[in-house]
Amino acid sequence: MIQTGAEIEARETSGAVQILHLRAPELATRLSPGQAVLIQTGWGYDPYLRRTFYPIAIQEAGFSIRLPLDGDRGRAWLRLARLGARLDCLGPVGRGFALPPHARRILCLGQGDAAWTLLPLVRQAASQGYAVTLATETATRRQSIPAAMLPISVEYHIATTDGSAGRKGDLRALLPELLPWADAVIAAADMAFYRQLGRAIEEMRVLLPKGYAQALYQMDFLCGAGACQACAVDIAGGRRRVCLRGPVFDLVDILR
Amino acid sequence: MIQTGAEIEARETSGAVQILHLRAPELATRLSPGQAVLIQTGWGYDPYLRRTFYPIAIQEAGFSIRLPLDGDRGRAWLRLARLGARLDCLGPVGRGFALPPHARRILCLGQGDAAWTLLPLVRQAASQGYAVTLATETATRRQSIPAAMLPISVEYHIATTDGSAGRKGDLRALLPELLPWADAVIAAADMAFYRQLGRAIEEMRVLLPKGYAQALYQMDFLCGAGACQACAVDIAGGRRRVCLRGPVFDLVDILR
Amino acid sequence: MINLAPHNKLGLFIASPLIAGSGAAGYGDAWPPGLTPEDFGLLITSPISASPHKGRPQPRLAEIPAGFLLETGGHNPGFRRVLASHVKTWRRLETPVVVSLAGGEPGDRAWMAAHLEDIEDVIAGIELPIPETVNLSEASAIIATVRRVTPLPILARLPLTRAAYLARTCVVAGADALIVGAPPPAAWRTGGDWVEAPISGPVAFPFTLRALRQLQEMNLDAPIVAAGGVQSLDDALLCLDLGASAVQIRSLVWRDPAAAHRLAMNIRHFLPEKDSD
Amino acid sequence: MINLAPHNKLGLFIASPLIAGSGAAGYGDAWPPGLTPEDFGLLITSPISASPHKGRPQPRLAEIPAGFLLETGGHNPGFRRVLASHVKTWRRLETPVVVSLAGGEPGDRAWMAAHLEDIEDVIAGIELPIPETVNLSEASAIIATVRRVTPLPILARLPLTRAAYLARTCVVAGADALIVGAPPPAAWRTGGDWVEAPISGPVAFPFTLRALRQLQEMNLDAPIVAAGGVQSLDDALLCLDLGASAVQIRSLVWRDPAAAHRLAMNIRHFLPEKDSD
Ligand SMILES: Cc1cc2nc3c(=O)[nH]c(=O)nc-3n(C[C@H](O)[C@H](O)[C@H](O)COP(=O)(O)OP(=O)(O)OC[C@H]3O[C@@H](n4cnc5c(N)ncnc54)[C@H](O)[C@@H]3O)c2cc1C
Ligand SMILES: Cc1cc2nc3c(=O)[nH]c(=O)nc-3n(C[C@H](O)[C@H](O)[C@H](O)COP(=O)(O)OP(=O)(O)OC[C@H]3O[C@@H](n4cnc5c(N)ncnc54)[C@H](O)[C@@H]3O)c2cc1C
Ligand SMILES: Cc1cc2nc3c(=O)[nH]c(=O)nc-3n(C[C@H](O)[C@H](O)[C@H](O)COP(=O)(O)O)c2cc1C
Ligand SMILES: Cc1cc2nc3c(=O)[nH]c(=O)nc-3n(C[C@H](O)[C@H](O)[C@H](O)COP(=O)(O)O)c2cc1C
Ligand code: FES
Ligand code: FES
Repeated sequence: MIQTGAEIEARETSGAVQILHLRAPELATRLSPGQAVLIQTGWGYDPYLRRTFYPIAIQEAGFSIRLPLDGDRGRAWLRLARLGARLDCLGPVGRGFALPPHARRILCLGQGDAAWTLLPLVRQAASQGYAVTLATETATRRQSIPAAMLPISVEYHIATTDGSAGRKGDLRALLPELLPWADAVIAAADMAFYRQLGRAIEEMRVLLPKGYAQALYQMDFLCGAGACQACAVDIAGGRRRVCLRGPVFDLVDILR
Repeated sequence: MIQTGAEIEARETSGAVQILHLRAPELATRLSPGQAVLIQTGWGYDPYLRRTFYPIAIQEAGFSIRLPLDGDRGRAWLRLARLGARLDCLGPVGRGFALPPHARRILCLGQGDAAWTLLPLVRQAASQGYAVTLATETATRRQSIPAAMLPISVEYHIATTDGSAGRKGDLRALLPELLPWADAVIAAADMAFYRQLGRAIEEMRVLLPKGYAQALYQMDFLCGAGACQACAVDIAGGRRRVCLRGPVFDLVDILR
Repeated sequence: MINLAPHNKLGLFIASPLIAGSGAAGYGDAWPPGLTPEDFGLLITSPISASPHKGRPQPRLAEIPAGFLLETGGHNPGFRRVLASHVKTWRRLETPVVVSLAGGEPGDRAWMAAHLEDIEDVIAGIELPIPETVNLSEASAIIATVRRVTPLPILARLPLTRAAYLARTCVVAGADALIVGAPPPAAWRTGGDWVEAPISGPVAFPFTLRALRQLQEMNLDAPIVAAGGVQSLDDALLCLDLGASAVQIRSLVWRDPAAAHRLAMNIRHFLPEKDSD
Repeated sequence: MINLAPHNKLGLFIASPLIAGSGAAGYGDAWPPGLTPEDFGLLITSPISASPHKGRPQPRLAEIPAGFLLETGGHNPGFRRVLASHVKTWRRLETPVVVSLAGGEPGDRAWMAAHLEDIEDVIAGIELPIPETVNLSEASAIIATVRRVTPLPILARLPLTRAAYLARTCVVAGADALIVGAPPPAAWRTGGDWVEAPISGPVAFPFTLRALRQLQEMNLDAPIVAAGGVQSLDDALLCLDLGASAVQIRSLVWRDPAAAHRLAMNIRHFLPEKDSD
């Protein structure tokens, strides 16, 4: 983890959502998909806590973060920050996704806004020659990742709650079709889905082995360094600091 | 007093000093020279207190404020605010200068940054046909009011502490020359100067009558409405709320 | 109507759960623009002492992170002059007025409370600020001595960090309602001088929440007024949710009268049912 | 060198007046980027209890205006495991380590203090957090029971709002230095849940200043460590100016390690002369 400045190089707006492209070469070279970056917002002392971001793109000299419109005054400050402004970043926090060396077919499962955190991993896997399938579930078409943002080789399945794109319903419905194909699973969703996923894998493969599925336990960090204990949750057989052990865990550890 | 929005229409930068021109027709029509406007800064709750400004220009549909560079985070926010942004204003606060009806020759005396607060009065007096002399004292030439900002009919004397413009020294040195001419005095300075001014007037005219000199007691306000008692000072024979009785007082009241 | 003194024969009925806290509008004579007495269910005066106090010289105000300190040093014209100047105004107001009685010499508060008898028709109640460092018997004595001399409803304003500790004693001693309360004191340097006063502004709200939660668990048989740092409708509703019958504002009145007025308009839709009659 | 325990035979000598407050770097094993033990004159561990504590489940963190609340619920691996895991590290550090002993069953702290004897060469002292609501005899007892079993310097951490009230009693009971101190507790709602904890961050600093001013007037014969909300060199110097011998940081270490490092570099130039030797 380092503390470094990141310059706002470009801002993309799509509806109420902003994507900021940040230049931070030192940080970018250290950053893996699934790791977090803690960004200071505001001038002065309010808000005091850094905002936690899971980058949606990682390049050689920078990374990108996504800012949906919400009531948070820290993110509101970022939405208004000028191009060229330097943001104070702490990162990378924790352990990210690790592409399983012996797998060839990777199934990525993303739910809601968390789906976007899979993008760097999807791109990395595709560029390294893995066969990648991405399946996402969002409330409506608007929240879903545009196909154009994906490498051409990626197979893409969409489910939307309102049926405005892809299959109407949730991710679960896609599992019977996709799981048998995959020899590794990468997920970014909520606990309820992780439990369903665990069960579905057990049904299909009799048991859920370690190393088969990785899942992002998304949360906000204070120090990101293991000191403050703010991020301790019951996971991996104990009350663990997510900033040290996670935020990416083996699905087996998340479920027990 | 009203609470109203003021739009940042233009920004002038001169060295480290900014001047903001604000559009606020409702407030502008109520505003007299010497009165204050309380402006909310920042988003959210920090800083919490409004910043107090004594406008340096008042037009039909707006007014202007001056922002020297300092460490204050409220004013820093204003320096960075975008054109078109709407500022939340409370004002006018208190009583301003009143051009004495029976006087013809008005001497305006300004010290340091406070000198700028005399500008609206100087312009008003000149436009109403008074003979106006403005004398200011600043540390260096940079802080002094450019002659080009004054109506052409105004006689302008400068003193600077470092001698970089006008007479080297302080305002006091100009008094023997200017006071005999004036039949009314308007001042914006510190207490030490007000005491000197009182003495100088007494020397010249035997006594300091009520109605001869007005002086600005410059301070920051919280409510500006007489409720909070934050602005009480020993003045005019008692401990008075400056936002109700001032900020412009008869010099007699300031000195006793 | 909400009754803030249900066990008092006189009762203290307020038409809105929003209260203009001590000093928010001076003695009812200093209204920031856009605000009127009708915005509030109750108006509490600045604290009054038996004899006049000049208060402290400048500086009185210091800004702290997310708030400020205001140390007036008890500046007030004294009991007789306040009544002489303001009773007429209070009589005309539709909004009930509560008089805040500051401490001083022993017996001062009782003396003032007794003299309020003459204008009992004008005054809806008495606020007694309980100092930061009293013990239980001192708190009890402050209330009991006033209780003895007046039938008027008594609102005890408790220090927030010690509200749970002092609350039951104050109710037993005769307080009809509890104002929860006074934020903890702090200090800040401004220029070369120091200002020392209870924290004001948003910075106070987390202390108010903690005290309300503590009192909620105590099931006191007295209405509670939430005070300290309330800035928005959300803040106010959270207080009502935590068992407060009314909510008091002051900093907001001074800093943003328009926001205070909006709050006054909106909160009327959320009268807590359990306390209305 | 500053001696934080001038009346103790062992003394507690620190080379910089900047202290890493309880938990700032865990047990000396969790250093935010760019910070090392050398940045600090002293390192205080997270509070340790006699038996392990899981602490509280999520949420533990809530943001408040200009600060935050962190409620870990006393999460720690327990006395034996902390020593087993970390004594080796402490032995290697150039920076002295003070062990913070949390409460628990009566006798727990004395038991732990007594067991620190075996590693007296590794430990520079003991921090005893004094709870928010103790009375004088309870405060006295907390310190005296530990004083009885160990010669190690004792640093008593006092609640800020009651520091002046408790200070002399703690010194008389055997505290070598006073940490001033623990900010007052408050509450905030996050999601549907509540977090209740002492305020942290800049919001705490005005309370620290008030307590320091109160203690300055008391002329206690014990060094004072300022703690609570310190964010900058200016803040730290103001504390030293008010009589503190050292300054403790924690929130700053977590939020902005680079600023903490700058503070560490700059403060060395301002060693208070009266306490050096
Ligand atoms: C100049 C001065 C400054 C002071 N400054 C402060 C200050 O800053 N902060 C401060 O807090 N005090 C301060 N005090 C002390 C304060 O005034 C009281 O002395 C203190 O609160 C004692 O209260 P008490 O006598 O009612 O406690 P007691 O009633 O005597 O309490 C004694 C015991 O009763 C028990 N007890 C008390 N209340 C309860 C309860 N609610 N539930 C169960 N058991 C209970 C406790 O176990 C306690 O140990 C100061 C006093 C003075 C004179
Ligand atoms: C469950 C519980 C919750 C509590 N919560 C709180 C709380 O939130 N906040 C809180 O403050 N207390 C709280 N208390 C009370 C606290 O624990 C003590 O009871 C209280 O501080 C009494 O202190 P004491 O007995 O030392 O006071 P005493 O020593 O008994 O004080 C009695 C008298 O001595 C005098 N005195 C005391 N100190 C001084 C001094 N420094 N200078 C001059 N005269 C002095 C005072 O005049 C006072 O009236 C709580 C107690 C319990 C049991
Ligand atoms: C210096 C000072 C003096 C105060 N005096 C009183 C008082 O005597 N009575 C009272 O009810 N409240 C008093 N208050 C509290 C306010 O009246 C108000 O109810 C409370 O601060 C509400 O919080 P807010 O200002 O954040 O809205 C005082 C506050 C300060 C800062
Ligand atoms: C939940 C919580 C627990 C704390 N426990 C201790 C403690 O046991 N001992 C201690 O000295 N300080 C403790 N502190 C205070 C910090 O260690 C630190 O010294 C102090 O908060 C300094 O203020 P800062 O965090 O604003 O820098 C605690 C603070 C919080 C919020
Ligand atoms: S965020 Fe501080 S320990 Fe994990
Ligand atoms: S600023 Fe509030 S009374 Fe003058």
